[in-house]
Amino acid sequence: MEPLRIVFSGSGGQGVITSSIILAEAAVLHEDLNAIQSQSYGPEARGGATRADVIISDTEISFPRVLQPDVLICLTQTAFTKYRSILRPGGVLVTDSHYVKTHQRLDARCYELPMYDRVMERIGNPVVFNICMLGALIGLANTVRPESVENVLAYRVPQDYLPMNQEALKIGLELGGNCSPAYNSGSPLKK
Amino acid sequence: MEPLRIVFSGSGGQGVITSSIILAEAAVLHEDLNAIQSQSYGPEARGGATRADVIISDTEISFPRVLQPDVLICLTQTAFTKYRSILRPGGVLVTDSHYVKTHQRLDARCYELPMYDRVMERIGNPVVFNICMLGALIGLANTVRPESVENVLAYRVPQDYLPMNQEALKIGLELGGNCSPAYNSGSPLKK
Amino acid sequence: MLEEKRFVQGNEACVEGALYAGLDFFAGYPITPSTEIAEHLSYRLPQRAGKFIQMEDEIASMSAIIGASLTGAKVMTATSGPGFSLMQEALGYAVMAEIPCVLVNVQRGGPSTGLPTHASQGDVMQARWGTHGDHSIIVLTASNVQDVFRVTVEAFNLSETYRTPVVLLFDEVVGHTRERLFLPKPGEIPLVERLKTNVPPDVNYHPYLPREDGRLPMSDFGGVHRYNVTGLYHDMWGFPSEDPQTVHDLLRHLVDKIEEYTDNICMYKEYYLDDAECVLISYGSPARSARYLVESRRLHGEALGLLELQTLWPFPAHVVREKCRNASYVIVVEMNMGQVLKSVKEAVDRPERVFLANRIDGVFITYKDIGNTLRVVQGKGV
Amino acid sequence: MLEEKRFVQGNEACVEGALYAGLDFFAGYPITPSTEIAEHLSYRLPQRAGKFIQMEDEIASMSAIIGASLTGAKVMTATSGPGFSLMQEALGYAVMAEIPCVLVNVQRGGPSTGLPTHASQGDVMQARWGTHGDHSIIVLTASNVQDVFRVTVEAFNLSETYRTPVVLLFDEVVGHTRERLFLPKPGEIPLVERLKTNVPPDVNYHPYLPREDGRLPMSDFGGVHRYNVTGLYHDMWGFPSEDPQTVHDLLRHLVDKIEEYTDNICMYKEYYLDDAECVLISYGSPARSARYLVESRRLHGEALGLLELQTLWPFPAHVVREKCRNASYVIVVEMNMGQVLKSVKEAVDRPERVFLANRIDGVFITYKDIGNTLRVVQGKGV
Amino acid sequence: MPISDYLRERFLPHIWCPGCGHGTVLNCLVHAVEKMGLSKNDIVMVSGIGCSSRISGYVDFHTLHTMHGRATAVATGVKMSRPELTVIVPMGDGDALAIGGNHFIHAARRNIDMTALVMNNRIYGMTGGQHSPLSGYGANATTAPYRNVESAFQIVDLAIAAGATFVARTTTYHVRQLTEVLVQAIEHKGFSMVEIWTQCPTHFGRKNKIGGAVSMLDYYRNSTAPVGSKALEENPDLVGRGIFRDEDRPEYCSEYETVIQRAQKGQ
Amino acid sequence: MPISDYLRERFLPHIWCPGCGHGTVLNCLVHAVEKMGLSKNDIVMVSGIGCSSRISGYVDFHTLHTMHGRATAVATGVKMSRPELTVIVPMGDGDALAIGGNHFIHAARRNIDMTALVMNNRIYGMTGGQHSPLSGYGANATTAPYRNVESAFQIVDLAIAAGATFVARTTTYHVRQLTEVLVQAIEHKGFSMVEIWTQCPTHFGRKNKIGGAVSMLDYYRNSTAPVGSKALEENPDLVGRGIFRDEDRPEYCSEYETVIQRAQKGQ
Amino acid sequence: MADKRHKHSINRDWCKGCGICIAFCPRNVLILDEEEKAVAVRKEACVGCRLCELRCPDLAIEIQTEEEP
Amino acid sequence: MADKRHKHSINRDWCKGCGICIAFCPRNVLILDEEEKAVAVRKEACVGCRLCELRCPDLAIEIQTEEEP
Ligand SMILES: Cc1ncc(C[n+]2csc(CCOP(=O)(O)OP(=O)(O)O)c2C)c(N)n1
Ligand SMILES: Cc1ncc(C[n+]2csc(CCOP(=O)(O)OP(=O)(O)O)c2C)c(N)n1
Ligand code: SF4
Ligand code: SF4
Ligand code: SF4
Ligand code: SF4
Repeated sequence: MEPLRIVFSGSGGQGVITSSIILAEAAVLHEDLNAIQSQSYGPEARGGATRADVIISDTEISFPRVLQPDVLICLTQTAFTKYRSILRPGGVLVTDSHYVKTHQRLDARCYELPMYDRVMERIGNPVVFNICMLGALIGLANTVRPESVENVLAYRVPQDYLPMNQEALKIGLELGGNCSPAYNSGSPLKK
Repeated sequence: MEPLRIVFSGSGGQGVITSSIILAEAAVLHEDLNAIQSQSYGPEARGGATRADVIISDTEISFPRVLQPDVLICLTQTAFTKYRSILRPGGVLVTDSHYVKTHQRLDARCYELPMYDRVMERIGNPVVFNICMLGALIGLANTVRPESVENVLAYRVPQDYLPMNQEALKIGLELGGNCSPAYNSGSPLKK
Repeated sequence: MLEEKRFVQGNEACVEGALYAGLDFFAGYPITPSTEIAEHLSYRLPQRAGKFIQMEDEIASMSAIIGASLTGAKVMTATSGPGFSLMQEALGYAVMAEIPCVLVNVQRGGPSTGLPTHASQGDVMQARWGTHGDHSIIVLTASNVQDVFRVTVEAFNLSETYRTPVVLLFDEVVGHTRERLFLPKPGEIPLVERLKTNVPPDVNYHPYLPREDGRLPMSDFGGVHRYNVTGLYHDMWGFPSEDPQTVHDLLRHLVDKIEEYTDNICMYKEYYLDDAECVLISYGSPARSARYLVESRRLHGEALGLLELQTLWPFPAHVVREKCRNASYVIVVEMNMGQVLKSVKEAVDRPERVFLANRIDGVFITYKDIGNTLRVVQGKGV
Repeated sequence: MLEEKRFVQGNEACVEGALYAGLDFFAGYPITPSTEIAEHLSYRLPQRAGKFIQMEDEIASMSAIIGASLTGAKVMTATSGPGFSLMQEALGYAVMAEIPCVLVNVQRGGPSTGLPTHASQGDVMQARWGTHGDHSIIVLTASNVQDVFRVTVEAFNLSETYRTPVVLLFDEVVGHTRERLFLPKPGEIPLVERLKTNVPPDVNYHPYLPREDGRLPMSDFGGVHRYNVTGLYHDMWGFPSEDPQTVHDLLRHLVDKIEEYTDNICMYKEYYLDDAECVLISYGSPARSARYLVESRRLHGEALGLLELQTLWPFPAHVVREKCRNASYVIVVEMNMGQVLKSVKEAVDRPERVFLANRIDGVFITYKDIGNTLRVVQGKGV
Repeated sequence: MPISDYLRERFLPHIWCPGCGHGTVLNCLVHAVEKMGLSKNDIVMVSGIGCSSRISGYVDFHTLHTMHGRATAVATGVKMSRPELTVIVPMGDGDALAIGGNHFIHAARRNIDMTALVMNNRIYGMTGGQHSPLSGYGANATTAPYRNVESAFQIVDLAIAAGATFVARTTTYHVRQLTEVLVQAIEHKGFSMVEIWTQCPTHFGRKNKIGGAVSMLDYYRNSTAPVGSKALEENPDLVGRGIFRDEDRPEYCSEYETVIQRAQKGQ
Repeated sequence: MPISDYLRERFLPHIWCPGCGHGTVLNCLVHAVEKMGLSKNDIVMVSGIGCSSRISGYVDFHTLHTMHGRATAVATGVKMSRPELTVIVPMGDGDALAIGGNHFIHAARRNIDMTALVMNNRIYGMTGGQHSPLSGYGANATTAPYRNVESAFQIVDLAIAAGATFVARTTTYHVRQLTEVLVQAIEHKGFSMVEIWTQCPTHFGRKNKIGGAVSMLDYYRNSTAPVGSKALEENPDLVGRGIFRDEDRPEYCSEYETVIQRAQKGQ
Repeated sequence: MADKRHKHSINRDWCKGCGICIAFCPRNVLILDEEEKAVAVRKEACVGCRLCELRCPDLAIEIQTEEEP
Repeated sequence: MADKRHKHSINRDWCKGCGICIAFCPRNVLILDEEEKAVAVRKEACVGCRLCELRCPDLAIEIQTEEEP
């Protein structure tokens, strides 16, 4: 497997960092993959746009950061404006249609998914928005198996929140699984 | 003038350090001489034997310490035992007959002067013992003029103590001036 | 499965390494980017009846671990730049009184408050010279989560072996990056326990009389031997002394007991050095960028190699000289203005062939940055 | 007569030098062997409406002079080993915020409490590297009372010129020895006053925008320009910034503003160097023993010479290289384990010809000690 | 002058989290200064390190953002060097009383003329929620995962015992009282200390299940009562708000003037 | 055991000046320990730096002569690591309250079980007579040549405000009371503090024209009175001797045991 | 009171939507809009106590009070 | 009381002649000799209060009390 480089971006409260950790942990602990995760810290992480990098690979990972992501996820307009340019040509862009308007076209497969809206209408609680996004990602790109993420959720999420999270993951998987890019000027990712 | 190297030694309370400073200051401020003074510090200075080094010269003084004094002054037995050995062969040893018993002979001109006793009988206050010793030294060796020391005393000593100090200096000068060594196995110093 | 595999930050790996090594007592004060070490230990230590305390500041933290160590505990504190500066006086005390302890400094951008959340390696020289007076000290570092665990265990072993403070000098990237950690089984990595005196209760025990090999068997406070410990120069009883011979011998002992064992203390890794024309020398997270560069260039047949230092002090000069002997140029890769560069230049035969690839703007140095320097060094410009 | 001639200790000469330079504010905490500086200033400063305060510790002392300096005052603190270690964090703040101030460290035996009343020069490397993070700093020293006065005045001039803390690194012998001091008339030694901005009240003043020559005109707190000062990396307004370019430029500025002016900062004295086969390099009180040896050997026609350094940092490498070019051997004379020796070896063309004459037992090094080393170096044994 | 004239709008919005009480302190402080009609050139603000200490960046005074815990010591240098300036020293509870405790009690002992604001959120905000000497017994924090077993300082008592001559306490809910007390504290000649309860919803609120900013302010309202009020007497669980000490004692800088006089006569 | 068994006679006579009160404190301390019949192996003495702190060299306990001002912090590490040991922490007034003030108040706040002895000679003895935070207004010192303008800490009040649970004061004249109070302070579970007035004839006595050791002891006798005594009530110039606070509050190390229990249940 | 009008100028760039002004407004003048910014919807009810102005942690509210003509 | 005898053993190497024991002895038992060391000259007057033992800053005095035969 080629190393898969993902950048999650959004705003402080949206739980992007948590979802990046869950994904990488799923890969390392529940599949025989290697993964590395890092994130932005400090004041700029507080206001502005938070960013988390994840690399998943079946070999050792020396360089820990993502310079050109294969997959870029933007959950706010600020994040989109700040990071769009780093996406690898022909890579995958995932945005939330509620928060982000992607005006001009990019050289990429762009998915504008109604993740936030779907979560609000089907669950009504924004805290699991990030898990829905994770589901969508898994649906789109071959990262890890859904079960692996469910495993992580099982011990990371407080019992009473678990169903809500599993539901959100499912919604995401649907969104990601059976969706076609808003437009596609990029090269296919799934091999 | 050859640099004159003097070591004052005694116990904490005796004012050896003060007298060493007065001598050096007299040389520097009231005669056109150069002088340097240093002393022992710290715990060992507290108990045990205090030591002060003075070098008087009419040229620049680079090395600040005295390794082999031309003149060694010992005001306690401890000081005598500790420092006797460093006296330059043929140098001058000045001891106080009340405090120090110099048993075996040294290769030096040795003066055992009744400074303490004389001060007690003529003045009755031990605080000026060190000034008397200074007088004796000036009487013996050509260091500085008595007036120079008097000058220093004039601004260093509180008014009401001044007469007492001048008296002590006089006593010392007498003792030092018209005395002959207890024994003399050393070379003459006065030139 | 969770038993031996973990997905953790470097700071947590440091915690696991310390616990593996037998950490009993931790005192610290929060500071970015080292805080996670204190946070995890406040949770993990009491689980095994160990003690965690958050002190009023870093001076108190360093002081507290000194006290605890003398009772026989394995101790550690963790901090970053400003806190490390504040610990310098007490660090010197631990050197003088020969108290085993481990200090972690997860470096951030300095000087002063600097760049609290950014990557830097600006404290290398301070770790060696930060406290007043001549002395020697052991400083280790690592570039990934697994190695952080490993050198942390080693830090405790060395501090017990040589009765000296050992500094773990990590950086923000290593401390905060999450990756896979395999937890070795108990016993898998040998642990050095404190060397205790076998002098019987009523016989005179000389706490500061070194053995032939420079080691000093200890007796715990609270035990059968009562003695004095001081930061003043002291005799074999631990009682203050100003005797010149005693002073001379003690200072020589403090330095020689470490410098003479540089070989035993020296840890490093190497990649493709055998035939390397260009040797990269790096440590900490920048070594990852260097390694990435070396491996990708090797694919195109360029003879690059990497020497990754894990022991920074005492500086392994002989190893560096050896590995660089046949190199036509050497590039030191670090995130400061060339602090290890100095030592490398001192060590090698042809200092004029040594160059620096660095960043000082708080941004993690990439393989591209190193590649750019390499191009310049090769005379190809940017 | 008392007017221009004095008989004083080195510590008092430092006080007189500071007052001559225009000292307004001193904050300190007593510690042997620097205490006389505080004691004399507590007496002398208020006589001229200057301010003296004894703070609760050295950290507070260093902090207080930073605050006072920003109001436009010329400031100083004085300490020794342990206190100097405690000041390292605040020293770094003064470096980062570019605050003119003078720190005196009258060295004593270290590490730790060490030998409070004895001679040592063990803090040379600490003075350069004691605080965390990359930085540069100016460190001066002197060997006699007259020079102590002189370099103290110079310390204030340099701290104002380069807007940086300047460290005066004296030793116990120089600090405590009494000798003759000629007080120069006012104006005899030129004084550098603080460079003030001429930006008018209602125009934007950029406190941290360096001029071409790297200098930063200041505006006093309480004056017409209100701005921010911080120990974080900051922009031209003094407001915290994490922008990589801003960070890079600031750190380069902090280092270059000093390193690039090494020639202007470099002070030294030389004796008989023109034809010297053996060059002694020394500083502080040991330079007096070295000079005594040189002069007495010259009487017997031995071609010894002495280079006495007064600027220790930035290290005057070019001067050292020059002066040692024709020497068949070089002997560094210092009271530590060879801290300046390192820099000398880096500087000269043939490091293998550089030797060390030192003492580390708290006893003042004599011309005899140096003579013994010389004999060994000459292959004549002891 | 309009409030905005006391702010450095260039640097706003500030870095504090939504609902952080520190912003309210900033707000009331500028209102207080505006009320007093002080000239901005005569005010020096010296802060330490922490979220609270970032306050100095936003006010248009002479501002000095120093080191963690050292604000009062630096401020002592400023004040002693230029006694005519008004010195305000905002600090977090950790800044003032953990690492900075010693400088705090010594400034109080000297009764040097400055106003210390202890912005007490009972937690280390900047570093992400570790316990502080004010968290109190039973509190949760990232370094007290099994609940804190250290009892808290009584800041008011400590300041009084150390020698502070004006000592008060209030909260970010009681904004009128806060503004009023700030005016009096700044006007007081000598060392004045105001303990201000200020919410950290992000860390203290969340970890201790008090909820967000709004419910934390509710808590401030319900758990305090004015000094001397009947409510306070009757209900031991309530904490007093108001002024606990306001007395005259020779101020350090004025005292130092007498030193200068003696010294100059001495000549 | 004879008193001499508690001393390291090898290192005596001690370095203190003739008539220094510190020797009397040492004397009463060993008498107190002898009275209590404690085993020497169970006692750890942690001191800082100063003449006073040299006391640790002369007692035959586990002794730790640390850094200036850090004794209580180091002692905290010792005690927390081995709670069963008896920890005694002698400090000078400068050591405890100038540079060491912060560690002092925090140890008191935690109520960690140790006995702090503040050997108050109102001066820095070791460094030669500079003023300390206890010198008090008007005192002479080498760094207060025009008389000190700083007022002194009230150690007793400060210790109480900070949280100490046993607080007492006495002098080296009142050796029976001193010995008795030391016994109680050491027996107390929690942070106990004894302020001991101890004469420094060499510096404080000389500079302040009080005369030698004997007249300084006379002064101690005449200027103090037992707490609760009529004399004390009637004469405001007298200073109280005796116990000012003796109460029970959860001790830090015992509290930490509950943390360990919670943590281990947690698994 | 009714003879005064109060203008709420709310700086939307500074407002972080903490809800404090809303929760403690004695007359429920303010609400959060869908962008989570405070807006004064019941201006007429405002009594000009300025508590929202003083409490706002982001200094985002200013109340201008003008006399009725 | 008179039926007890009290022996003063005074360590002359430790005594620094500060005079405290002498000044505060209720029965003026002690004096300083010409070497400035304390000696008990009026042993018989000693009531064995041991105050000199406890006050001595140099721990130089020990009082042994034995019953009269
Ligand atoms: C010497 C030093 N130690 C530690 C830190 C890390 N640090 C920064 S702010 C802070 C405490 C913040 O808490 P507080 O003072 O209560 O202010 P708040 O952030 O809660 O407003 C700490 C420990 C530092 N910057 N410097
Ligand atoms: C960090 C540090 N600062 C200063 C000193 C110097 N110093 C040693 S003891 C002392 C104070 C002594 O006074 P005190 O604590 O009251 O004890 P005393 O000597 O009077 O018994 C000082 C300032 C030091 N050793 N370490
Ligand atoms: S972390 Fe807490 S204190 Fe800091 S800004 Fe956020 S709410 Fe305020
Ligand atoms: S200087 Fe003072 S405190 Fe120190 S030993 Fe002498 S009398 Fe005692
Ligand atoms: S209080 Fe201020 S920040 Fe909060 S919602 Fe109202 S206007 Fe916005
Ligand atoms: S009290 Fe002790 S030291 Fe003083 S004179 Fe008496 S025996 Fe000697």
